[in-house]
Order: sequence, then structure tokens, then C-alpha cells
Amino acid sequence: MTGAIATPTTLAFKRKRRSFRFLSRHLTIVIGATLMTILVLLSVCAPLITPYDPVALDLIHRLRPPSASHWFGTDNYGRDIFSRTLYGGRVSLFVGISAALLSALIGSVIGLLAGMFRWADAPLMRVMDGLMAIPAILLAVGMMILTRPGIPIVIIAITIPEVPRVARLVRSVVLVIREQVYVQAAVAIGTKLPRLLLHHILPNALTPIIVQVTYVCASAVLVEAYLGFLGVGIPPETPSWGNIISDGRTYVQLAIWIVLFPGAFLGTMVMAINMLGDGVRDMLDPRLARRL
Amino acid sequence: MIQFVLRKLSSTAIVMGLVAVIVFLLIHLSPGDPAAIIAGDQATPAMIEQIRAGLGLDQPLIVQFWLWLVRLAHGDLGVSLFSHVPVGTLIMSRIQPTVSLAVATMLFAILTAIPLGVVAAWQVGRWVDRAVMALAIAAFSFPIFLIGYALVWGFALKLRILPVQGYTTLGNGIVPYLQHLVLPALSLGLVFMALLTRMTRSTMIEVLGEDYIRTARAKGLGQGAVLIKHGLKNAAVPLVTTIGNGIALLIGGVVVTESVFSIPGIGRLTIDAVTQRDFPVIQGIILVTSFTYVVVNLLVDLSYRLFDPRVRA
Amino acid sequence: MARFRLKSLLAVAAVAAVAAVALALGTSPQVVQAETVLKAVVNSDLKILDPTWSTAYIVIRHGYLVYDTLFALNSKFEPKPQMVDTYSVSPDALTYSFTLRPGLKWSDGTPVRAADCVASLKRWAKRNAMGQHLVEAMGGESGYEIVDDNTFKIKLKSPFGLVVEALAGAEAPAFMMPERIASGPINQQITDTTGSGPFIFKKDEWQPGNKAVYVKNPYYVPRKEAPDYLAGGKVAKVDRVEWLYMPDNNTALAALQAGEIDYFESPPLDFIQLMKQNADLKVLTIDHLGVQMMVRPNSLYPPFNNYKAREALLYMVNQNDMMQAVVGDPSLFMAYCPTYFMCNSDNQTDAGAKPFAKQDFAKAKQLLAEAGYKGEPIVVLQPTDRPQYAAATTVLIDELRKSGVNVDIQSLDWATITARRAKKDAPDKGGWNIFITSQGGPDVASPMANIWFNSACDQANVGWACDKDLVSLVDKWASEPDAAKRHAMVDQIQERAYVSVPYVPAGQYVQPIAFRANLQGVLEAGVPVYWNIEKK
Amino acid sequence: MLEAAPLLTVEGLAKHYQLDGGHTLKAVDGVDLHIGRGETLGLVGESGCGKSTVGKTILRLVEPSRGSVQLDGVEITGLSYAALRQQRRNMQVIFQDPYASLNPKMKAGAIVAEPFINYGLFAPRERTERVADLFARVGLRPDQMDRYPHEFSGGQRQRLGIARALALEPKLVIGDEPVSALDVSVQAQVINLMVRLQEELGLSYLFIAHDLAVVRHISDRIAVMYLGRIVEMAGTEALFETPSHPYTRMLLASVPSADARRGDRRRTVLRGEPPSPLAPPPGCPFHTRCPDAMERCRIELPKPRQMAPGHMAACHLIP
Repeated sequence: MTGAIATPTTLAFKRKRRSFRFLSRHLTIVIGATLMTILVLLSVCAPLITPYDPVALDLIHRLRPPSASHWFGTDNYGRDIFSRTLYGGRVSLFVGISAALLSALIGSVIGLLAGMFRWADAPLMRVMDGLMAIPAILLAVGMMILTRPGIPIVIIAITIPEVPRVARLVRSVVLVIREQVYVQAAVAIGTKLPRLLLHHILPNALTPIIVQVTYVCASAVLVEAYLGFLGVGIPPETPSWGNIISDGRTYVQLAIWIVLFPGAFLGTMVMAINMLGDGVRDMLDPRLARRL
Repeated sequence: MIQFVLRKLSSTAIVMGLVAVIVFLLIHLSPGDPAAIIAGDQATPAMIEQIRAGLGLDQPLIVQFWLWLVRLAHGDLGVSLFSHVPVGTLIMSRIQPTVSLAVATMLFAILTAIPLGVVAAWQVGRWVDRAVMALAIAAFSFPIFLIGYALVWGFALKLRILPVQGYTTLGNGIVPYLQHLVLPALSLGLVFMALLTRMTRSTMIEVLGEDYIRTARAKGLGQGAVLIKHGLKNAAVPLVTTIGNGIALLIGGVVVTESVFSIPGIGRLTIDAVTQRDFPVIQGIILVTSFTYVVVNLLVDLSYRLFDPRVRA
Repeated sequence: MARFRLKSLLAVAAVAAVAAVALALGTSPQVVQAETVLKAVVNSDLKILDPTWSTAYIVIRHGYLVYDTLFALNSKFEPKPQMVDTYSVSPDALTYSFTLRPGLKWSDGTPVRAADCVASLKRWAKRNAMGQHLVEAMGGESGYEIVDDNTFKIKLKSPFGLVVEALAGAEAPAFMMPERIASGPINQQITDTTGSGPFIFKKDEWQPGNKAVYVKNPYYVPRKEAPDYLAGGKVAKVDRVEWLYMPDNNTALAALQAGEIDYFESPPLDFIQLMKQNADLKVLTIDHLGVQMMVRPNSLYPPFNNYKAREALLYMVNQNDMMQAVVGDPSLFMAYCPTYFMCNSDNQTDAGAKPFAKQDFAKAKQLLAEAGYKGEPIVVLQPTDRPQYAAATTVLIDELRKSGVNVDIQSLDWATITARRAKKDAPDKGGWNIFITSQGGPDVASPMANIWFNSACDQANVGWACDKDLVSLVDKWASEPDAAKRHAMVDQIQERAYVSVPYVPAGQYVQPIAFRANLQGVLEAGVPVYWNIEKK
Repeated sequence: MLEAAPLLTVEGLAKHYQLDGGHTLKAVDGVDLHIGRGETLGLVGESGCGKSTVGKTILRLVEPSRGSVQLDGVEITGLSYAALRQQRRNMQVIFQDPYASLNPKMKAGAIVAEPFINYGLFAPRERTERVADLFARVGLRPDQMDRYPHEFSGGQRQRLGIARALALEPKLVIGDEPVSALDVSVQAQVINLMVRLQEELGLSYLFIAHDLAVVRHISDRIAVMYLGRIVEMAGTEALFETPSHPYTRMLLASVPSADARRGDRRRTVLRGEPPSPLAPPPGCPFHTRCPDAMERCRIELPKPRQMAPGHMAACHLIP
């Protein structure tokens, strides 16, 4: 990428290829971001767009297929699936983003401590191993029966199993970064620990953390659905994609639209977040970018 | 090597101890009451109280924990509060379906992901690569149960070539055994296929950029031979890591898959036990699955040394 | 090393390819089995083998397979002798004498003795409401008298009109088991499943959480009469019954459609129409009485400690709406059934049901205000893992809100609800105000057997309904030996009940079963029973 | 020079690493040296001989296992971290790799200003002026302060590194192969810059390198390291004129000098690979490669001997 000597033809060729690569690399982000923006806007503006109250019962019009009055049909209580799907998106997204940020925050702190301080490394990582050894869904199920179900508990239940993953990643990145010469150089010029962590270690660990956060967000949206499926998710009166699908799973053969639409929204959203994560990784991680 | 294994095992013991305590507290602090469930929907409080005393659930938590530990030290996981079947027996009777499903899933994932990943790496940036990557992203963006329902609808209800649900033991013949595994392994395996494909691809791209591969190519080795011989060998370490880390994900996925396909495995046993607060069973399962996770990751650690002697823990 | 690994990888790939081909070719039907197997999906998992321990329906159904009863109800709900050959009642109606059918054997081949039956009755009575009344009337267990191996007597100290009805109880029947098993401590579950029923439980093939297996009992001696409801000859016509537990209804449904199972005990009610249209399947209502859904308030705490607040519930609850949500298919529920004692039963009456006739939120609001309700949060227990209760609760919440109630929804799994509803704590301190449950018809149809109707205050079931007058009315009813007089007393009981409102009947519906069209002889016996079924 | 107390005195410095399986890696094994004020000591040796570790242990970027380091009369080895941080102002380091030694997420100006921030020196505005001064001093334009390191060339980056090292006005600067990663044409510029700065600021240098030719230009004295020990130390002229240790002679012979330019000489003379520091040979560690090795060399470790004032060597051949 440095201005090496090149003949005009190869230069032109390279430039052409680079711009093509640039575009195609951005394509992932562009598609991801577009899909995500649409879904987020739909969810955020749900009260403005949706024609029905997402929890209002209409028992006369149960299990109606999609029509002009109910675009996505109705469920077994006659509730409007379109309204529920959009409102559900708010809950699912809120859960996903909260879990991602929370696990990134806690995981980063733990990973940073474990990576920087030998005395903290073994105990912290053993606890992380312990948490990782319990399958995430089981842990979440355990959490859910422990207290009264609610959105905060779901977020915590999803966050806890993700924390070790973030912590491990951050630790491994920190282990590499702290051996970097520029960190030694910072020590040599008398940099104190807080500044060292904040200005030298953290900024250089940020790219993998950001990418990881998007993946955690995607997986959190999915796990919410799994918890709903297993009957230990967000309380049924609050629509979330997981809940709507879970409510409708009995009716797959009779009223496929109950699971089809929220399912499609859910899958598309997870896919969009993943694409965004991939795109950000490819763009920010020069090591990979150089190869692509 | 022996030292390494011993050290790993001792830290494993610590992890297991932690897991045991977490599990015990988690379950016992939960508000559900197994006695109430055993008694049935129409039971009176007096009847529930009688049953609770009969099960020893009226004793203080510490006493219950101590008794559990003592029995555990004798290798006794206790008996189910409901069926009175020993937990060990219960788990053993459920292991075969789960292991079959897990192995089938992993085989499917590995056998499809490696070729896909290699091809994508070889064709990096071209349409083949794009198609593979799009497939990979889509495959782990949809919940397992939706994929499962779709597969059942297509292959079992419409085409009628595979069973809807259930599990048969190998004793009933290899063909029915495999037939019952295809759809579950497919729905669970897609996620892993996607993960492994991405991992294989990125590792292969990295490896292909290295000097010795260029040299090998320059020496005129056939392209396929270069890719497979040098590339895969070097890609083995990250792949094995992914598989090791995937075990926890796999166990989680198994719970959902077994529920969708009605496979009598560990996953369904777990959900049943949790929703009914069958404490001894839950404790037993979590210990066993955590143990499996730890052992698999120990094996993964050991296999690093096999694949790549340079790696030191 | 790399080459070796590659080879084994290729070998695995090759095996997989061969397997795939074999799969594609191997879609031929499974090996023809010599014995006939009936595969049934049951509504819950059989985890407990002791029918005196649990009143869960699945345990009772297990009981009907492996045990027999002294009496059994016929389709007119009349108790008919089953294991009993003949019986007589003394003129003062205080001594009942029973003689067993000759030649009855336990599944281990030993003969059935009167002593076994008395031991079984003692065990049953310790856990059964009707049984306890019986023992009370006998003045203690000394009222049993074993005359000889085939004969025993029940001697009452005070009149009790329902002796034979109690022994024939359909929902929690008195199952007969050998004395050595029945006389074990009541606090310990029995583990020996020896009985004298038409099937034998295969304990070695039992997988709790997955399946239970039953085979024909070679020692069973059926009655000569044709089967009629639970009475008559119970002839096992398949060699083997396999009970499968499938938590996912959608999977069970697909399995039935694909012919992987033969019998589905509780298909989702919304699918009944779909199944009726499928020529491969048959849908049958075996229990015409059905199930009653109930709204249960907690009588200990405000506002429902005031009868006016409970009366308000009568103006809120609309059975048709409830049933729309729970059942959907209008052919399976009654739009309006104002009796506490099940429509289509002997005790059906609409006495006192006036407040229940029309939904009136304004009236409900007014009654709540009269009861002193000022908008405090009302704790509603909503199950997350019982779809039918959840559906009804969703409607109830809607109705409460429309009556101006400040609803505090506590979404909990069923395990937690069963524990929580037993707590007498205040609603804001871990207790509760209202929840929804249901109960099978035969028990509800009797004012005495219905444990939710029992208004014995502290002694009553959770919710602690409290109405001494109602209790004494029911007691009088139970001790009346004359059936016609008893019948006339029901109106009085229900009128009182609509004033004190122990609970609100929220609808009555039936749960049909579905099975493959090649099954014949499926009985309409109220509960799913597996005798008389043939697989063609 | 010898009369005045030296700026830096190192005695018996050692760094041992405990490895898996009970092995000990003696990266540095008993090094004595001193550097006077304004003096430059060159430290040379093949890669892996421990010369970089000597530099890092002096700075305590790596904790020494044993030995004493005195800077301007202050014992460095026992200092608490807070006290050590104060001493860091007096000794600075220039790293080998100009690409790795600059934080890629910080702007050039911030990198050079960081020492001021660390010690709370100057008001923010004055800092910028100081940084601009430093930029000018090392031959960079002040308008480059807003650039990121990857926007600089290798030589420019090394100038940044030097500017950062000089910000605190240290007495001693340790150059850890500061030019070996640079193009030959740039090497000379950087060395000249370092010489000029030494003259302007009165710095002392410990100049670590594997290239004798580079060291010769800048050093007053030179120490030669082999397998964690100093085998010969002398004034630059004395070392080049009368090398005493066979290893020094071997190193010198490998330098393609102007008067002895015979193509393949380098290969033939610097024969063999240095032995693994994990399993150093007994006796004189150099005996495995020494053309003049005797029986005694295989058994006994030679002690350093004084040959002339300021010239010592550790070899049994020296009487």
C-alpha cells in the first residue's frame, strides 16, 4: 500500500482492482447497514406505523391469514402479527444491543485485568472457564427460573455466558499488545498504568472488541428466540420475536404466518448484524484487509 | 506432556468444583417446588408437605448440599425425585442419542465446511467465494428450530423420504439409525458448517499468502496438492480450536434440536428436569456436560501439540 | 502425518457418501414386526408410578393400564362391578359386603385376595378426598372386615350415600394392588408395578422423559360384558403399547400425519378440523363431559376476601371469549355453561347463575368499588409453559383491565406457580390474587369430589375459599343416601355458591383424541384407555 | 574520562529465565560495564547473544535476576516502581523497529508529547511548542505532528522515536539497534543525527548493534558479547587495531572493510552457528567455534584479563 514503484499499467490495473475490492468490501457493509436501518426504523417507529395494538385480543379473528386488514395475519388470540412483529423488534433489538454492550464492557474489563496482571489471570480465567463449561442455554435457563422473568433478567441471562467469550478474546489480544514494542516504549517514558491501559492497550484492542460486539449482538437476538422457544424467555405478554415465534410454533401447519414473518425479520436482522460485523472487521483489521 | 496433562487436570478440577457450587445454588435458590409438581394439579397443601418431607426437601440447604457432596464423593449422583431412577442410569440411557446427534452434526459440518472453505479461499473475491460466504452468514442467522421445521415440512411431510422425529438405536439397523439422524444433524449442523467454513476460509487465505506456499506453487506442485497438503495442515489448529469452543454451543443447540425432533437425549432430559426442579438430575447433567466440555477442550489443547509442536501452552 | 489424516478424512467422506446412497435407497418400510405395537403420544411424561402419590392424569392413565378397580363407571356414570362379582348393602345402609370375581390373578400369577383389596383401599383413602370421607363415615380403618379370601365388608358408623361411587371414582380411582405393596409406608412411592390390570408395565424399558412400555398381561381375566365406558370387559388386543412423550406438539402432529405414531392423546385443539379432513386420521371425543376451566381467586386477601369482589368476577368472565382463546374450534366447547357441576352431567343446573349471564364491566367495576378496591395491584399468576392456561389468563387479564383493575402480571413457569400458589403470604410479599386452572369433568360434577369447590377455609385447597354454610350444605348432600333427594339439593348448593363464589367456572370444553384410521375399537371411556383397540 | 565517576555502572548483571522442564536460559550472565558522561559505549555481538537484554535490564523494562545498575550514583535495581518512574527521566531508549515502537493509534505529536504528560511537565500550549522544537531538532517538520505513524517513512519514524527519547532530556540514551532496521542510506543520516544530538546535549549512549562498522562510527569504546557475557572490551581504536579475543577477530574479519574486500571471506571466517543459550557448552562457551581452542578451554571458564589500561578480554590464550 506504500507508494512503491510501479509502471503506469500495473498502477492503473491495481487502482481498478482496488476500487472494485473497495466497493465489494463495502457491499457487505452496505447491504448489512441498509437492512439493519430498515428493520431498526420499522421497530423504532412501530407506534406510528402499526395499525393495531400489539397486545389487543380479537378472538373473533383468530388465526386469519395475511390480508389487507392484517398484512401478516393474526395469531391464536387474533392479535395482529404485523404490529407484534414490529413491536417485537424493539424488544429483541433492545435485548440484543444491551446484552452486547454489557458483555463487551464486563468482558473487556475482565480480559484487560487478566491480560495485564499475572496475579489476576489465573483466578479470573478459571472463573471464566467455569462459566464457559456450563452451556449458555442451560445457564440462561437456570437464571430464568431463579428469578421472576423479565427483560432485565433475560439480558443478564444472555450476557453472562457471553462474558467469558469476550474476556478470553480481550485477554488474548492484550497479551499480544502488551508485548508490543510501543507499549514497552510507553513504559520507558514513564507512562502510568491507567494511561497505559486507556491510551495504548485499549485503542489497539478496540477493533476485535467492536467486531466481537456485533457478533454477540447477533447471537443475543438468537438466544432470546431460543429462550422463548424453551418457554423461559421474556414474559409472554411482552411481544418479542422469540415470543411470537414460540407462541406460533404449535400452529406451523395451520398458520405458518405467525412464525414466518417474525422468523424472517429475526433471521434478516441477525444476518444484517453479522454482515455489518464482517464488514467492519474487513475494513478495520488491516492484516485481513491487506490480504483481501 | 504428562506434567501438562496433570496441570490441566488440576485446573479442571477447580473449574468443576466451581461449576458444582454454582449449579447447586442456582437450582436450589429457584422458587419452584418439586413436591408440588409430583403431587399434581389437584393436590392439597397438606399432601405436598407430606411429599416434601418424604423427599428430604424440608432440610436446610447446607445439609442438603453436604449430603449431595458426600454421595458424590462415593460416585453416587443420587436418584430422580420423580421417577426414583438413579441419575447415573438416567443420564447413561440418554447419552447415546445425544452423542450420535453430536457426532453426526460435527461430521456433516466438517465434511462440508472444509471443502467449501478451501474453495472459497482459493476463489477469494470471486462469485464462488461470495456465494459460499453468503450461505455461511445466512446459515447461522436463522434459529435452529425454524430450520428444523422447514426441513421436516420438506423432507418428512411433503417428500416423505425421512422420518419426522425420534431416534432408533444402532441395534435396529444402520439404515433406520442414520435416517433418523439426517434431519436433526442437518438443522444443527448448518450453524457449525457456517462457523467452520468461515474459519477454514480465513485461515486458508492467510496460509496461502505465506512464502512456503508460494514456493511450493512455484516448484510446480499441482494447485490442489498445494492447497491440501500445506494449507490444511496449517489450518488444522484454528479449526480444532473452533471445534473445541463449539462444544458449548453444540450442547446448547442439542437442547433445542432434541426438542424439535423428539430425540430422547441429554438435552430433553435437561429441560424436563429444569422445568420440574428435579434437583439431583439437573445437578448430575450439568456436572456431566461441564465435564465433557472440559475434557474435550483438554483434548483440543493436546491436539495442538500434535498438529503444531511449536505451540506451547 | 498430514497425509495419513487426509486419508482417514477421505475415508470418512466415502463412508458418508455410501451411507447417503443407502439412505436414499433404504426408504422401504421398516421390518415387519411379529407383534402388534400401538404407539401413542401421551399428554405428559410418566415420571411417577404410584397413583396414590400423584393425581396427575398421566399417572392415573398408567394406573388404568396396569391396575383394575373394584367398581367402574359405565357411560351413564353408574358404578358397575369390575373386580367385584357381587355386592350387597344391609337394610340400614351401614354395611356393604363385596365378593370378588373368582380366578383373578396379579400379573405375577398369584391370586387376588380380599386382604389385598382392603390394603389397597387403606392406601388410597389416605390420599383421596372421597376416601377420607369414607373412612370418616366408618369411624376409622377398623370398619373394614375381611371375611375370607374373596369377601370383605365395609361397616359404616354414620350414613354415607356414596360408598360405591367413591370406589368407582374415575379421576382418582381406588386401584387394587397386592397387600405387600399397598401396605408400604404412604410417604414412599411404590416401585413395584404388579397389578391386576390388562397390561404389564415393562420397567426395564421405561425411559422417564421419553417412553413407557406396556405388554399384554397373560393372567388378566376380563369380564364377559362388552366394554362400556370404564366398565365391562377390558380385553388387550395389541401385544404392546408404547407411550411416547413429545413436548413439541407440532412434532407430535407431524409424526401422526406421517404414520410414525398411531394415537395422539391430546392433539392441539385448533387442528381438529384439519385432522378431520385427513382421510388417514380419525378424531374422536372420548370424554363427552370434558374439562372445566376455572378462575381461582385468593379468598385470604383484598379485594377477593370480600365476596362482592368475587362476584365482580362473575360479571367479567365471558366463557365464550375464554374458550375462543383456549380452544378456538366452536364444536369443541360450550359457549355458555352456567353450572358449577358440568353441563351434560347429572348435577347440571343453572340455579343462581343470574350474575353470570351477561358480561357487564360497569357492574364489575361497581362491585369492586363496593368491596373497597382502590386500584391496588392485583397479582395474576400467568404460566409460561402451559399454553391453555396461558391463553385463558391472557383473556382474563384483558377482562380485569377492562374492569379497571390494576393488573400485576407474574409470568412464571408452572413449577414456580404450583409452589407459589400454595403460599398464604400477602400478594405483594410473594403470594398471589388470582390464577387459572382446570379440572376433568367427573370430579367437578360432584360437589364433594371437587376440591376447588370445597370452601373449608384453612382446610380448603389453595385460594382457601371460606363458606361454612356451603360446607354444611355439601355435607348434608353427601350423607343423603337417596339419589333423588340428593339431586334436589344441588340447586340449593349452587345458589349458595354463586353468592360466595369459591371460583368462577370459565368454560367447558372437550379434548378429543386423534388416531390413525387403521385403529379400531377405540373406546369412549372418558380417559384414554388402551384395551379393546385393534391395529389393522 | 576515567577519573570522574562514571554515569552508568553495571556490575554482575544477569537475567535468567526459568523455562518448562527445569531448564534455565541464561540470556545475560554476569555483565560488568560502565559508561562515562558524554561517552558512547558500543555493545556488539551476534543476534541472540543477550545484548538487547542487557539494555532492557538496565532500563528495567526487563527485571534483572541479579546484579547492580547505578545511574548517576542511584541504584536502579532495588527501586520501587514510583521511584523507578522518576529515574526513567534520566535514561531513555531508542528501539530497533521504528514500525513497532510507535503506537499506531496515536498521532506523531501526541507520541512525542506523551513524556511531558506523564510527568506533568509544561502547560498544554507550551507542550506543543516543545514538541515542535523536538520535531525541528530531529529534522521533522512541525506540521507533521498531526499525522499517524503509518504516514511516515522508516527513517522519519526513527526520528520520531529519537524525539520522544529526548523529550525528557535524559542523561543516558540506550540505542537498541536503532538503525539496523533502516535502509543503509538512512542509517548514516540517523547516526549523524545521534552524534550531533550527543554533542549538543551532552548525552551518553549505550549503542547496541550487531554491525561493527556502524558501531565504529559512533563509539568511544566497544564491548563484545558472546552468549550472555562480555568477552572483550576496549577503546574503539584499540579494539580494531589489536583485537585480542578470537571471537572479536572473527567478527572483525567478517566486516567487509575497504582494505580487505575479498568476496566470500565472511562466510569462511564466521564459521558455525552460536550454540544454544539453553545448553551452553562447558568451559569457555566459544570453544566450539574457536580456531585456537585448547583442552583447557573445554573445562575452565576464562576470567577477564586486563591487557592494557581500558582493554580487557576473557580468553585462556591471553597470558
